[in-house]
Amino acid sequence: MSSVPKRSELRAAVEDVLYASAVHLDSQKFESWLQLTAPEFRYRITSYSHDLRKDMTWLDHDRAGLTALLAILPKHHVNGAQWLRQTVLYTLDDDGPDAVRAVSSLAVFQTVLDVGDAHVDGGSSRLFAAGHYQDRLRLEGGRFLLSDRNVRLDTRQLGIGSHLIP
Amino acid sequence: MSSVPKRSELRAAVEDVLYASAVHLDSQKFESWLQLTAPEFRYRITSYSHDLRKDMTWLDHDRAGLTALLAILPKHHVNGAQWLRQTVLYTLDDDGPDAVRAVSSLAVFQTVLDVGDAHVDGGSSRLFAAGHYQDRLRLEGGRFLLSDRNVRLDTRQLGIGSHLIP
Amino acid sequence: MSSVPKRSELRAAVEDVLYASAVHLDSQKFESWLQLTAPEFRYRITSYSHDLRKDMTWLDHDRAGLTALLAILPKHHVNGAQWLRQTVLYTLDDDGPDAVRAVSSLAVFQTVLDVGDAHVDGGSSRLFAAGHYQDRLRLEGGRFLLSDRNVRLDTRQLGIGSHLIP
Amino acid sequence: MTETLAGWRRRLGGEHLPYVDSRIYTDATIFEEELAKIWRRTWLLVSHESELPEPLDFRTTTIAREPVVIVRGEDGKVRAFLNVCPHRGALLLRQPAGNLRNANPSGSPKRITCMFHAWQFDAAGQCTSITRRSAGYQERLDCSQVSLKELPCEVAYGGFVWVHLEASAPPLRASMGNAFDALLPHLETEPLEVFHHHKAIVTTNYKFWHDTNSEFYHDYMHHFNRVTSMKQPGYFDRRYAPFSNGHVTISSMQVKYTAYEQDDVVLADSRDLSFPGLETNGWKLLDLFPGITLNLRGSALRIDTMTPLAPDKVLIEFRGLGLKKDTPDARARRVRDHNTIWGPFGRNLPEDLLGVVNQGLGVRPGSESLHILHGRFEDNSIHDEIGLRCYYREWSRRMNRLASAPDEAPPDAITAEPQSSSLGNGVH
Amino acid sequence: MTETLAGWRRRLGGEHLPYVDSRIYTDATIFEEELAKIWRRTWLLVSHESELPEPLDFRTTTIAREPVVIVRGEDGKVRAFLNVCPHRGALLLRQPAGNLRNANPSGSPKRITCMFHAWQFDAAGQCTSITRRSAGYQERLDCSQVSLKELPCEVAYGGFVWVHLEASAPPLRASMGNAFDALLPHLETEPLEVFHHHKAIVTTNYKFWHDTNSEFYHDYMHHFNRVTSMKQPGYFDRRYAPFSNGHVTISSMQVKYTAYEQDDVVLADSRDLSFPGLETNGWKLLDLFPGITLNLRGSALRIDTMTPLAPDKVLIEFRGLGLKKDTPDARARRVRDHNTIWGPFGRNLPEDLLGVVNQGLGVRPGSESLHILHGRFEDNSIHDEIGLRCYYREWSRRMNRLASAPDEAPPDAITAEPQSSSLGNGVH
Amino acid sequence: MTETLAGWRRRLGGEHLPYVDSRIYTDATIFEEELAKIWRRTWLLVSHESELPEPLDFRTTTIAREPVVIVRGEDGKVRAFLNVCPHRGALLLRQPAGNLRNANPSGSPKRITCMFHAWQFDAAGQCTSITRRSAGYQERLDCSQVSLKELPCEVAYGGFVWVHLEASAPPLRASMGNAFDALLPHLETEPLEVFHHHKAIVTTNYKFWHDTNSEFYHDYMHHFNRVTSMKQPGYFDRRYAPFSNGHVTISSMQVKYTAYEQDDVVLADSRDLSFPGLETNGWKLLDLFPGITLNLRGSALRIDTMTPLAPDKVLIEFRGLGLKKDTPDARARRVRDHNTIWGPFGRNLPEDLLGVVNQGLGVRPGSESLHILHGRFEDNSIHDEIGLRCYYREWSRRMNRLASAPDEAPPDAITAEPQSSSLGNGVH
Ligand code: FES
Ligand code: FES
Ligand code: FES
Ligand SMILES: [Fe+3]
Ligand SMILES: [Fe+3]
Ligand SMILES: [Fe+3]
Repeated sequence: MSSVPKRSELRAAVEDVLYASAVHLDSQKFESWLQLTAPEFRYRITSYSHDLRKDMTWLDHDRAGLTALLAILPKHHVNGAQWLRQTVLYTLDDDGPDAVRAVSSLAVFQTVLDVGDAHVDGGSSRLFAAGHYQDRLRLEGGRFLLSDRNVRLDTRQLGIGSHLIP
Repeated sequence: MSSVPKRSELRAAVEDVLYASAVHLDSQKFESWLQLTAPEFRYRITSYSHDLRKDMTWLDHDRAGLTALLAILPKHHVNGAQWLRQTVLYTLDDDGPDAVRAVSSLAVFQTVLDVGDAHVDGGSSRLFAAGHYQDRLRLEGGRFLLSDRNVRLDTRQLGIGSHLIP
Repeated sequence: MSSVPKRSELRAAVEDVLYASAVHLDSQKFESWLQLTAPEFRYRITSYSHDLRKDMTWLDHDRAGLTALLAILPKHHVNGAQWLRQTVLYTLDDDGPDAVRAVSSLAVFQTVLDVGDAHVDGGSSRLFAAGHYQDRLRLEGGRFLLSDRNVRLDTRQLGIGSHLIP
Repeated sequence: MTETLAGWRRRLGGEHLPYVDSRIYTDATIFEEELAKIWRRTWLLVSHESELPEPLDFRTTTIAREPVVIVRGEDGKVRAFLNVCPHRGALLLRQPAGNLRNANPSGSPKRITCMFHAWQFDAAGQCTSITRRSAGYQERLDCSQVSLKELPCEVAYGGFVWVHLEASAPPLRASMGNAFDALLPHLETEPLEVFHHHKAIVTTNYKFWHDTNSEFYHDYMHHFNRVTSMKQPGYFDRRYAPFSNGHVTISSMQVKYTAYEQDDVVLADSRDLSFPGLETNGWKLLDLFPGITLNLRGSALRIDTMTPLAPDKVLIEFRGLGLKKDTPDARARRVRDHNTIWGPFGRNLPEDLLGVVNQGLGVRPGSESLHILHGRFEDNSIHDEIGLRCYYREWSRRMNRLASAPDEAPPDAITAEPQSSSLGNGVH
Repeated sequence: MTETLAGWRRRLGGEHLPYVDSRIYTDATIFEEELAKIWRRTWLLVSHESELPEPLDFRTTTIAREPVVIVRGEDGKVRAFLNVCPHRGALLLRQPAGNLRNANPSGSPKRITCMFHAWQFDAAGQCTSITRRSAGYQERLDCSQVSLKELPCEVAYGGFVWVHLEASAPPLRASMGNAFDALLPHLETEPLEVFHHHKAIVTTNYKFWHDTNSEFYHDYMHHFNRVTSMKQPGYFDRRYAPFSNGHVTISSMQVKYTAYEQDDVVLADSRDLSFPGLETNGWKLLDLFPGITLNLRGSALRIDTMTPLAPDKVLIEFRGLGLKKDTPDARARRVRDHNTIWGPFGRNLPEDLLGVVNQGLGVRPGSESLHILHGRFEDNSIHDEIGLRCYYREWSRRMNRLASAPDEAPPDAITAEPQSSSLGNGVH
Repeated sequence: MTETLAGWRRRLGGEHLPYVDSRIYTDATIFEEELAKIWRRTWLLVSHESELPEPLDFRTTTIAREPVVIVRGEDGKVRAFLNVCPHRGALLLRQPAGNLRNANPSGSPKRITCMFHAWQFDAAGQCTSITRRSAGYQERLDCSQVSLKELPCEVAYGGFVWVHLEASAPPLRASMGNAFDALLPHLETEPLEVFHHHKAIVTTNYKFWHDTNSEFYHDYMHHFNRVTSMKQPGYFDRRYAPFSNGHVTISSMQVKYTAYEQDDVVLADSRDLSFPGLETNGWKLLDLFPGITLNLRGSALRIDTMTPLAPDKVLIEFRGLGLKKDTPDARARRVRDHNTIWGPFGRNLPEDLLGVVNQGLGVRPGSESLHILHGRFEDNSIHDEIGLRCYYREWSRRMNRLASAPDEAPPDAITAEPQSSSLGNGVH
């Protein structure tokens, strides 16, 4: 990583992308979120199953697939909830001359909306999942773009699951 | 934002205020907290009601009103709890030559004290609320002061509510 | 703190240590974690007991004691859980010419593994504890080392407790 | 100290010191009976017409474990239905509120579509489509047989939406009697609008909340009320007027702000904003059996409604209302006034809720009976506990259990249908 | 609207319109009886041999509140034991899966060691060590008396591990009858391997989930299925074949991908990857009483199993299987195909689960009886509710309660042991 | 494997192999009966005088669902009261500990003020103020009638605070008999001080915890104890001495540290710090019925107390004590010694708790009866289960249910009031 010499500048540049990513996803601005990603972007949700003692892949898409997935969201039945992705940039390592690997802690909170019994439970918040973002970011035109993201979940008990991605 | 040129310095300067704010509120040092705010400071707690499909304002004060509110706290009955405001500076945008807009993720945890059945439940921790700080900060005398804060809660199910502000 | 002049560089340098510490502990790489600590490192877990109205010390070790404690972990029965220490560097103050005091918010989440009824509950996540890291870091050979850590817990209701340290 | 614990718990109260037995707040059997005998057989305020301003707007709720949806039809009429699909029992609408114009993913616009197998119903509850009907049901079932269950529903008393679970419901007006007489002029001159809603799941019995809403004796708990309101001239002139059916009301008192001003300028209420026909800073209150409170104070009308969840758990909903025609400035002031006292971060509400949580902790399911005193006689003033006695007289009648001895039936004087529109002092 | 609520809830259904009483989904007494009469007395699929590939591998589970562990012995045989220590009742193995080679902190390799007082058992359930036995028990107790409780266990039908809680279990094959006839060729030609597992605690009655797995009428809920599958030629040619003992199966249909292609290229399935003997894009399904589903569709086999936790709470486990010999590329495509529809972030599964959560909300413990219609007769096609009727016939027989009137015993036609291997149309 | 599951669960145990029926740990009816017959009728250790050093200090707790507050009066005397307001039942003091000098927001200094309507009580339980008494109650109620309910309370056996819920309590000393004989010299020579307190809500039956505290056989679970303590000379010379009333004690053993030193230098205990009269590294233990343990080991005294919450849920509180006169250095070493083994992050405690959580999972509410063996006879050594047999003999007497067959009454030998101060070997 030669082009962004100072550690603090590097952190700030990556944080800008990482946290913008959380903001766009929380507000379901998928277009804006996709603009933070590079053409080669690959998005996965993975977890280690302690039941099978094997790695599980729960979602795996390239940018086109992800775009299609996000476009199809309105066709699905979902129980609405406001998500809050709270993430902190933990480690940052060079990955070639113009890329970095970034690992960030992740806690996803949900504030339930039409949870079914919305009259009673709507508006209450709960921890939905814990884990990490394992990201690769690449410099292009002076700014970082997400080139790869593995949402590595500790949590495997996700209730009914979700069409929305963490 | 011309006067603080480097992104990393800007982040660091705003983080210093944002996190000091959380620390002062967690320790209920309201005097110190108010010193982080500018004279024109306005503080709001807002949320969108999915019941009414309208925006709700749950608290709205200028600095004088807030000062009075905080001063009156000891006169109120409260169930004591240690709050932990965990917040991460998410986005930072210029707002004129000497001000910035900062949005930060917010999870508020409570460790209950005199919860009533303190003998049993006192000392246990729980998620109280999730949302964001939407702040405006202004440079004055070389440091940032909070000029506006909207505590934008996702959580609408807050149990008995609270005299303390998030 | 004369040797690291810029605020942003200072934050970045301390964040690197703080977040690496969380990562190593989360992945139970105790050797790597210990390498972030100085020879004089002292580690404590403390909490204020509202029952006794006294400060409690729940663990107190020097580096040798801590090393021994971590070495003995595999001999213990534990209920496996993946921990996620989510921490944010909150305040940073000079402590002499080559040291700083850092206070960081701390939420510890656990994703339970062999919780006993793993068949049912394994893989679900919960808030385990809330509090702060109160750290002292010292510059040595151009990088910061942890010289003192007080894990200051708000949470006093910890269920069965843990052999693992927060 | 020689007394047994059980003895101490029951030593107070008697003919001259009215009380209730704490088991009415904790016993699981009594709770189930309350749902069956009271909540399933009472007109309940569940919404306000301003929450459904447009045709096809809807709101969902639950009454005594029955899911309910309120819909404004294309004809503008507000109807209530059981929110349950006649096919295999799925909940129909899951959002707290919405509009049927927006079809759900497998439905049609203007329809309530069950997400499960896509049976559709119109806003009047008529079934409009059974998917693959003739192939699957031949002549054995058609749309005419599977309308939604419509429930008695009225919009009344200032635009509030009232629902009753049983078709045999008495007329709403008969249930209310004269209870609304004092409030009505202020509610029906101008259309109202809900501007605030929040809710709380609270670990206490629901009746403890209504008790609190039925006396101002607990003003001792609120700093402002204790040091200002209670010292105002006229505070103790306010009187409860008890009605038959367990309702009580307080007529207007003018809130005096001079006292507040001395204390705290910035938190005081707007002075010159009120409700139609209400004197500036006027205050009127109406408690309706079994758990609804209308509280009109100066610029804001607050409504409390409850959904009992368990003997020690209740959902309480809080609404704030102003006038539909409010200017933005006037509305902002109403919102502010409301929140200053009654918002989730307001001056009084957290304390009121803390009070009843503490009652729930002092009186727990599984603990022995305690006599809860309702014995203040103070000429029906707002520190009298007449409101509580009035409530439990009706409770005893509806439950056929004496509130002070729930294993016994009440005497004839109580079980008789109430005749008069108001009750005298000293009801117990 | 003149009908009572209770009346409305029970007005539908009759001799020509089969239904069940909703109390079978909500009543706590019935739930306990189901555990005793059904779940404790049935062969249940609890794992697959590929989850225990090595000697000394183990998997833990619970059946009707009994902790169970499955172990592959050093002899390669898979056995099941009660996972409870004969000394003072502690749970023995706590991990969901593992291998006994790794001793627990106070145990020995190859042994199940109780963490509490370190009694040890080998992989065949024999006690190998009672700590300080002779000092503490003299001649009163020795290892031969304290073997683990072994449970009937078979590996069958494609390598699945089946367990029964009672020694008096009938032969597994007798319980299954001909139910596996159609699926078996595809399951037993090549060894299978589980590649996916996830689970969900869902607040609904477990039978609602099996109901959903027993009809495709709810394809109206799934966008893709509604706009593509249901329009394919041959979709309605698929037929349920009901068996005795409550099982039902669907024979193959070829999934047509042309429709998908028009709709969405990137989310479509792999075209040329299938199971041995299954036509490309073939689809077969088997629902086993009281709550197991095998769903073989193109490249992936999905297995659903359930653990009822309460009348309104169930743990559902989802597995995906491919062939053991899969190349990395083939496996990746199976995983992808599986997740696209059935993963926790997949196309259909969250909706299916949402459907039954909604049933659990429409039909709650404590609510009054509702008639749940199971009355679609469509020549046993996949929109017929024959699968549900078949299930509740067996349920009535096992419970000695009529599903449509659970306080009554079923007629003789139902209580008689089933004789034939399949049941005709119109079962109810 | 031909045995039924229920048969296997009950096959062990008999006249020569004592056992209890697992339903005594899981049955809801038995649990309620235990609260009524045992916990409401027993002297319980709830605090230590050093937790209330100043006049007007208080501590709150709960006993069998009754809220209790302990207050040190202005006269220095420690008293206990029901923590419930005689007006409408609100909980009075909500903090775990505090001092009455600091008035609550609507109260007066030195008073317990109910937050709800501000009735006030002094530290001796006398009512000092009923707000607006004469206006609201006239001559019908005055302060003399509404004192707090005082409960029997004694400070004894080293400064511990003991409370009994019933006025008819026998003398504390009679309940203890000679149980404290061995420990007392070390507890009463110097004033003690609590330096550690933490608590755990654990999902298991409370008696499982007391069982664990009543035998050292589970030392096999603890790495250090297994590889060091159990190999020390003299370890098996330690003997339980059972008393009437279900108490048992172990007299001193000197802890040998040479073994520890070989194993781990840095985690070893302080060698030269002890309690008055206790030999260096001495160890004595006292288990009191129904759930209190005093554990004096070298430099620290540990106290376990319990609050049963449900058949499968208990709050356990852990205290550590040293001498009031400790130098800072000595205190630091006691704290360290205590935490090394017994802190929430200590060497043994998480394992002990895990053990009983595992018992709670092996033996669940709703599961069938399992015979839990209490049959180790080892000359009353610390691996004998005499402590458990002694406990359940008293339990059977108090409950009038045989622990091994809880539907039967115990024989006369057990129901007779215990006469002797100690019981021989082999009690069952
Ligand atoms: S349950 Fe509503 S359409 Fe089937
Ligand atoms: S409970 Fe298993 S060895 Fe004691
Ligand atoms: S409940 Fe205590 S003063 Fe009213
Ligand atoms: Fe109030
Ligand atoms: Fe489906
Ligand atoms: Fe132990």
